[in-house]
Amino acid sequence: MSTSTPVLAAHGLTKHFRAGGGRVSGRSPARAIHAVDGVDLELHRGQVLAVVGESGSGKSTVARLLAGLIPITGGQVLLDGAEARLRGRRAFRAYVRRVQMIFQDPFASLNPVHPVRYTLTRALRLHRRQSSGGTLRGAELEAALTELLERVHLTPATRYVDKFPHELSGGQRQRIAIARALAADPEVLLADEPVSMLDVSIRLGILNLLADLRDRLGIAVLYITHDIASARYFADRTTVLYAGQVMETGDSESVTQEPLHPYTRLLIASAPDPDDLAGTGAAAVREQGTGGEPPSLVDPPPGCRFAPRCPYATDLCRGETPELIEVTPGRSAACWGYSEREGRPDVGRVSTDSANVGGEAGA
Amino acid sequence: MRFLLRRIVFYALTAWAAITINFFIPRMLPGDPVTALLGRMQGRIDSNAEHSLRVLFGLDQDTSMWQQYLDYWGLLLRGDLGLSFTHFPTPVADIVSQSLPWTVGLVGVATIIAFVIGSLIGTFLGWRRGTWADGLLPVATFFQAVPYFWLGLITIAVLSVNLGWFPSSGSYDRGLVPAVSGEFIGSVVYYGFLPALTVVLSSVAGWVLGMRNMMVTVSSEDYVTVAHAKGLPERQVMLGYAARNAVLPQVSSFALSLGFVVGGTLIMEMVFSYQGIGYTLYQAVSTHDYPLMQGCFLVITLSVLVANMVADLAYTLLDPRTRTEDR
Amino acid sequence: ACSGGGGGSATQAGGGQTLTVGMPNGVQTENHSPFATGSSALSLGYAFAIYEPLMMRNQARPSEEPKPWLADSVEWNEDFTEAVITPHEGVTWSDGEEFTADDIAFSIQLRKDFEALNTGALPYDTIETDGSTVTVTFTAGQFVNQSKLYDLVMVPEHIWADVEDPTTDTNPDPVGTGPYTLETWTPQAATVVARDDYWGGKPAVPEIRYSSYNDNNALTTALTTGEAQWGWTFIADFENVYIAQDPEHYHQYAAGGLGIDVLYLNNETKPFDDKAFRQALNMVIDRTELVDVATSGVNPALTSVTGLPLPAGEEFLSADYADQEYAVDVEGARALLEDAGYTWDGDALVDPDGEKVTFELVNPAGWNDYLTALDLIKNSAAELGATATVNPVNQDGWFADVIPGGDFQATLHWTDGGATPWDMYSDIMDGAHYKKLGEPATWNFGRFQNDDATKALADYAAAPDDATRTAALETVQKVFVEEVPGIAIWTRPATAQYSTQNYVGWPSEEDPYNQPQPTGVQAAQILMNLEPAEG
Amino acid sequence: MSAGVETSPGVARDAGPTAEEPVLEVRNLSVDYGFGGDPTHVLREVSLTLRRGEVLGLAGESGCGKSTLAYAATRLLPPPGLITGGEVWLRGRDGERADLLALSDAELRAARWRDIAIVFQGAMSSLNPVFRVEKQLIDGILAHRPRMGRAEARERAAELLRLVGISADRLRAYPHQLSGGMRQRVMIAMALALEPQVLIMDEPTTALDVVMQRQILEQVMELRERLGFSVVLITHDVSLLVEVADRIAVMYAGEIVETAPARDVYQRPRHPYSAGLLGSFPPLHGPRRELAGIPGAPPDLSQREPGCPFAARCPHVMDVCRTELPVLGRTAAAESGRLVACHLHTSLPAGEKLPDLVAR
Amino acid sequence: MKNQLLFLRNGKVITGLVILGFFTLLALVGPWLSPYDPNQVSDALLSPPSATHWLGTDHTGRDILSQIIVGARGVLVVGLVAGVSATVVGVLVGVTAGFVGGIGDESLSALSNMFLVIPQLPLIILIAAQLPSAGGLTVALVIGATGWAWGARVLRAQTLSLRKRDFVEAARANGERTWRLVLAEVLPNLTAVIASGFVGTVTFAVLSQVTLSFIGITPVSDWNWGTILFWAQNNLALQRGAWWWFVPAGACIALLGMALTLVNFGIDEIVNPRLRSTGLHARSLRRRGIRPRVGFTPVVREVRS
Ligand SMILES: Nc1ncnc2c1ncn2[C@@H]1O[C@H](COP(=O)(O)OP(=O)(O)OP(=O)(O)O)[C@@H](O)[C@H]1O
Ligand SMILES: Nc1ncnc2c1ncn2[C@@H]1O[C@H](COP(=O)(O)OP(=O)(O)OP(=O)(O)O)[C@@H](O)[C@H]1O
Ligand SMILES: [Mg+2]
Ligand SMILES: [Mg+2]
Repeated sequence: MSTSTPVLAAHGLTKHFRAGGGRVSGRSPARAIHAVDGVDLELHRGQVLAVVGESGSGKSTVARLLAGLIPITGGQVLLDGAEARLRGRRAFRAYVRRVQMIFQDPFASLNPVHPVRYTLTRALRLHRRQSSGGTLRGAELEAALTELLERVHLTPATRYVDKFPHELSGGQRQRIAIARALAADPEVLLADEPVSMLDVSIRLGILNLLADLRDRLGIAVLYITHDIASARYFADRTTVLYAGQVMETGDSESVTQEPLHPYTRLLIASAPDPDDLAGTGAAAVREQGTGGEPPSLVDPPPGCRFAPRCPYATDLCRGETPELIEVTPGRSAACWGYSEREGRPDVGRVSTDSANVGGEAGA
Repeated sequence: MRFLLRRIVFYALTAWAAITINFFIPRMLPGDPVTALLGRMQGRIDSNAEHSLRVLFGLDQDTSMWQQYLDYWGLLLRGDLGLSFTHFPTPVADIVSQSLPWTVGLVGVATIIAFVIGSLIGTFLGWRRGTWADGLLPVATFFQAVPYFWLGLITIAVLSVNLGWFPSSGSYDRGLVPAVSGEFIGSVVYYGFLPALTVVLSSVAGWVLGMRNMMVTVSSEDYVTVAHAKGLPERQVMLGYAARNAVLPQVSSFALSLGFVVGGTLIMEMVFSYQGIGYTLYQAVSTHDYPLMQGCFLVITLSVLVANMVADLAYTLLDPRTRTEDR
Repeated sequence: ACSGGGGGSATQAGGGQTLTVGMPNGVQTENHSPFATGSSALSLGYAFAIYEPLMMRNQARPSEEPKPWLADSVEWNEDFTEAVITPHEGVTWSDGEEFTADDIAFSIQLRKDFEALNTGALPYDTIETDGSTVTVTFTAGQFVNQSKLYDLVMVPEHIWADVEDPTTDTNPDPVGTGPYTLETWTPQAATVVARDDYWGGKPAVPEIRYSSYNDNNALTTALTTGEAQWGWTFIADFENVYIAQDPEHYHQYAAGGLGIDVLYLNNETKPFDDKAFRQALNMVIDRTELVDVATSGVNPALTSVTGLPLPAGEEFLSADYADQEYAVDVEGARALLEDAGYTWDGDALVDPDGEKVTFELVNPAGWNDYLTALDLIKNSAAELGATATVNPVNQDGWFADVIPGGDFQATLHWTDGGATPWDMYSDIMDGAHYKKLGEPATWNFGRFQNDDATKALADYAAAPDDATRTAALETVQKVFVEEVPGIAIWTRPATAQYSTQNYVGWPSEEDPYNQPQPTGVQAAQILMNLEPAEG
Repeated sequence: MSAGVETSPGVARDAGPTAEEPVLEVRNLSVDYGFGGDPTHVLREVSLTLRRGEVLGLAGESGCGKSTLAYAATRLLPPPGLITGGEVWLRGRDGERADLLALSDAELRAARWRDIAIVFQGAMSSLNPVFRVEKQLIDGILAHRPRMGRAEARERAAELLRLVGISADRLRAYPHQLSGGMRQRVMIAMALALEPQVLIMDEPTTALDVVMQRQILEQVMELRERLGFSVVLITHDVSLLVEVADRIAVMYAGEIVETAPARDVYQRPRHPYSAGLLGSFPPLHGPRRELAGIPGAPPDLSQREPGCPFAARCPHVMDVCRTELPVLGRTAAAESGRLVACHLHTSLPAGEKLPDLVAR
Repeated sequence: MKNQLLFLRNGKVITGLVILGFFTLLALVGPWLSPYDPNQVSDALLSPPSATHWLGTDHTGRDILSQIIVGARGVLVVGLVAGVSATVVGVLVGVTAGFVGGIGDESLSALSNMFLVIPQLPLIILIAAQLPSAGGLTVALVIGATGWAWGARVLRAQTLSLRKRDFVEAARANGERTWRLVLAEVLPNLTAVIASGFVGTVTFAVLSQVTLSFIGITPVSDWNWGTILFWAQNNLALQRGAWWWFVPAGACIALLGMALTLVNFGIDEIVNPRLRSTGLHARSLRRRGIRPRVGFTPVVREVRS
């Protein structure tokens, strides 16, 4: 594990939405959606952190909190170890210059009425200065534009600058969205499911591009997805989110190959796997017997939020919320099964990868 | 039921605003009922009598606007709308209650007929779009754009004066005294037919167009395709699935369009010499009969509000989503 | 009287047809008061079938002696400050009570006690009865106001004495001396039926329905289709629109009184502060064309240069002007202007100060005949080289600000009728009405000031003898003709349409026994004069 | 248009272990979008066979015409869709074969749902928001079994819900009161109401997360085993198909480029596009491998060029590919149950060793 | 933006635009085109259409064709001014409400709902009748001041959905200021909606103005088509059989209204692509005998040769 200060970190990040759309100035403050509850994250330069979890687990909310788009209910966001200042336009702009976000849906994140040139020019003018100090314009702007498009492999740039979003393919649009984020020369890219709306064949191009940016420019990337296989492939570390809480975190390979938390196991077992000739994945899911649905975020169950669906759950799980417990160096799980507590559940060692059963995970 | 509660607060607010606007508008602007009245009498009143009229109408005392406003509220709460200037000394409430039922009856029936017919035609056009039925659209737009009074007057000229099929004015045979008798009701229907027809003719097009558009949108919704896929009879798909959902926005705009409808009424009543509230308002406006003006406007607004509430209620019944909105 | 009864169908009672009277007065509210302006009784006119006046004037021939009606006679003293009224014998109220001198005294006392009821603004002093006659005194001579006393309708003391506030009472159960009693009332129509015990005999029309229409058009339609048989409304091109529908039965009769319509000229602002220009404009206006185009020939054209409508004003005509008639004389007018120092710049008239002559003609929008007339006057002015524009204004604004404040250059307005030309001339040019520009004036809107005329008008009203009056009127007419305080445009007749399909005996050109309108005290006389048509 | 059956190239009689008589046979189906002068030819003579009890996976990237195929086969394609040719033979429960495209409206309406039911791509929005679940379940049943009483139908509806693992008390719920997964299951229950021969599922789980997806698919497969219907499962998630489908048909640009048993497709894709597709998603397990991806973008369907639509992106492109449209046919090796539309394989002399396209 | 101009290919829209263009031309150069001064009285009283007076004359012999030509300006100017002012207010209120959300939204939408519920024509009459001189412009402003609510409501709903769109969020994440988000990101996406609201308001304004003129609430001195009808009605045109006095003006109003509605159709079709895709080729389909149907895709075998 790198010991350098993370460029962006979150401690105890919490976000509660008012229930019922929050538009009514109602007198029922108690009703809140606990979208994100005490999440810790660290983003390091030149590393990709994947956040996986099922729909509604709070992944996007985390990203938007980190991007400063919605106010934080609790916890801190640290930029270079110092508390990030988001209040005020100047501070906010200084912040977004370093932390940029890519939205999930390339079809929605570009304004259909503006050509590529407008979208990128705005980003450039907002964040870059001319060498002489003034607002970027003229030839210098043009050069920056070209350079930006080339960075996302949209060459020749002239073919794309004057196109409208609807004239571009999904992959091209997503590249424009990335280019916009890169215009600020950010140190952190928050990519909220950047490929989920894209086709399998295009996905790869975008992921490779992100990996390339990480490697070439040393950008820290937060990669949000619910496709756990792509997390394995692409991310250095992976954090598993469930119902707004971190369930497990560790390096991607071991999280995907030897999941510790029962939820991670469920997730991995559920993922379709063509190599799983024996159907062990399906069998595992059946064995886990985890019917049921994610918990209500308005009244989250006390204790471990996964307890209602967890086959191993004990009274301890149902009564007390587990902290993240470091199981092996660099790997932790929020499961009582890895604690020394009385009445802890026996989560055993369910591995879904027959080829990799030998890997050990200290219990 | 938060939804309804919110609506009720809104209605209360609107009612308050209407009442206040209603009070201030006529008073903030220049003009004087007595001179207007004298003018209307065109020499029948000696000009020396002007002063006596002022005394009569209580226009000579200088109470502050605020005091008048408070008094106004006090009276309103007691159901007292004041005395009409022009029909002095008849209470405004009497005039209003004499004319309101006619408007509500005629316009209500005509509007509902127009809504139903328009929605049915619109359903059909939307369902059969791309066929000859689309040819009806230009006709609809034309009728939508025809000035109401023009339509009314031409109808009178043709159906009433030339062909003599319908009476040209009045709300029932002038020889009859209102009573719950077949003869009287028949007469009301007979006299109301032409005005109702023109109201329907001129407003039906709007519903047709609105409903058609909604049908086009709704019939490409997945659940309509599913209904087809389920092999349901076409009529059931068209009415039960597509029209049933397409009518929802229509209902809410029906509520909001009532304001426009009432505007149309005013003209209709003028053209057909119908004894409704719209014409009374117009008369009051042209004679600066403040109390009557206020009374009419207030009652019209409140009726529209009530109709809105009814439509809202209907909407809530039709659309289960609103019922549980914030449960 | 509102017994409701059989509900009434179109034809009933004694075989006679129901007579439908139409009025364009819009929605009515139930109010049978003969006092309250705007009450349905007054507005539709059935008040005058129920209540009757003291004396019946012939408004078509104002100079005729009034006929006795509820009063056998009204005797005035020398200086017209006292009137002695003798009631007619044998008159009963519709509830059977007898009509007495006390009722007369009470009715007049009501007007004195309640200023609001005194719409004629008569300066009552004392009202006394000595059993058989009533003596009314006034604080000023009432020569010119005689007719206002005659027109007062009588109400029964035994009912109205108990009325708390006669100004607001709606008189739910009207009791009068007239030939009819109220049968039913609806917002659309009031129906009255004939009395059996009417003092003047049983009326020929068994039932009259007073129908209210929302506007002139609706009433016109009703009249042309025969739905209504009596009414009055301005029908443009009435020959074709109305009479041609049934030339045999449909008639329109315009009874010229002494009222006229006048183009008030603002005597205190340019260009009408110059007598020469007023005269010149007066000379170029084509009154025949005005009448033909603007009123469809309904209003009789004025011929006498005195502005007096003929024949009604025949006997008041000053000998000096007896034969002088209006004639269009553009050349003369131009010559007159030239003499007064006017010049022409091309076509445009330039006044002695070197300014082009322009003026604005205003009248309320929608006053169709007036506006059309203004348009024609504009054209006439153009013949002099003066540029006029017609500006229709808001009716209420016109009533409230334009007219009383004198905020106009020229505008059309009517004058009162009355039994003598005094009203007419006084309304146009009486210095007694003079107010500074901007202050509200009741008459003399043009701010005309001529001491001779003012004095002559005062003399006329107060004079004890005819000779003085004649002399005063001559002076007035002289000033009117020479100074042109305003331009008389046309007679303002009392017009009505009626159908002889069912009933005959209406006032007409041949038999001008009164003016023909259904709303007014003359109604009782007309109704009693009707007879079933033959066949 | 007699049923002179087995002439179509799409029908392989000698298919593998599940070989049985086909329940659904799509022959040369062509579909245009747009009525005007330049319609988009979305489907070009597509042929497909579905056998009894089989799960046929239809894969291909977004926009290649998978949904169009499903909708067109049942004539549910919304305007401006237009079927311009082909036949869709369906063998009903009674054993009668009928061409859905030639049926009258009434006959088609009767066949729908009874013999062929669809779960739509947007299953979330497939339920009418203003009706209770119960009504929507029942009216489909009653439309086809008019003699069934209401109470009986209600009984059946409750039973159906239980079948998909939802308690019967949710019958009285409105759709918006159900979670996405429940709605999906209600749709499936509805589709099974009349025990159809064929169930077409168009991306039934894309909107759901993997856990839910797994649950629902498990359930369908289990029901299929119990009730014996055939399934057409449409998705662009090949790894999912490989896992659940018996056979896979890979579509590209409005054409089927390869059909074969699922394992075969996965292990030995014969069409370069299939190979590219399989090389585009990372494996969750096993060794990390280099992912190849497919360069370029799919062709514009409204401006078709002659030749193979994949030619522009194909790493194995030959001259013939740019001029001649390959037809779906057996490979030179005559692999059982496999058809492919690629010059690489079809133009080879018989018996020649097929090039191995798998990057792994 | 070729796609946005696509609606020009629509026959309905073209018809609408042509009519609209014609009337606009009249409004611009009408006074020079008109054969007579519309106020010029002549001897030909109430004469039917003839070679000298193509649309006949009125009761004082004024040329009706000239009145209609000259009157076009009044109608269009009022429509335009009312449309513009109502649209401006509507956009301000609607977009603000939609964008700021919260209490601001609550009160603004309550306000616009209020204006929707209060009957508009009576309110306009009430106000117009009280103004000392209710000239065309005043009327236009009154109509504008009362007629913005519908547009505001629609815009609010649209803005509300746009505000949550990713591209607005994305621009915000990029550090754009709020006013720029509104002006550059949200507003351009509303053009079609605004345009359609504008056209709708113009229609309403034209009809209101004509109605007000007709009932004589506003001065009848400025010529517009309502004024012509006012004179016609007051002079019993219909009773006198003077159809030429009554029909052309009414038809012009209806035509103008129809043109506006047709144009609105086109705009609607941009806003709602579903309307477009079906409307566009309906005719070519009919020619080929195809009936597009919901739920039963047409099968046309012979098409592909
Ligand atoms: N603005 C908001 N107001 C109220 N609730 C919200 C809001 N945004 C998100 N939520 C709720 O917060 C929870 C987490 O949402 P979030 O979008 O972060 O999930 P996610 O993990 O990104 O899901 P997905 O994979 O579907 O994108 C959800 O239950 C959602 O309903
Ligand atoms: N209404 C339409 N007009 C024109 N082209 C259309 C229309 N609808 C769909 N298409 C085109 O038809 C092609 C096939 O669409 P279809 O929905 O069948 O694809 P799909 O394979 O189901 O994609 P997805 O995986 O995204 O659902 C696409 O290229 C699409 O652009
Ligand atoms: Mg998300
Ligand atoms: Mg699809």
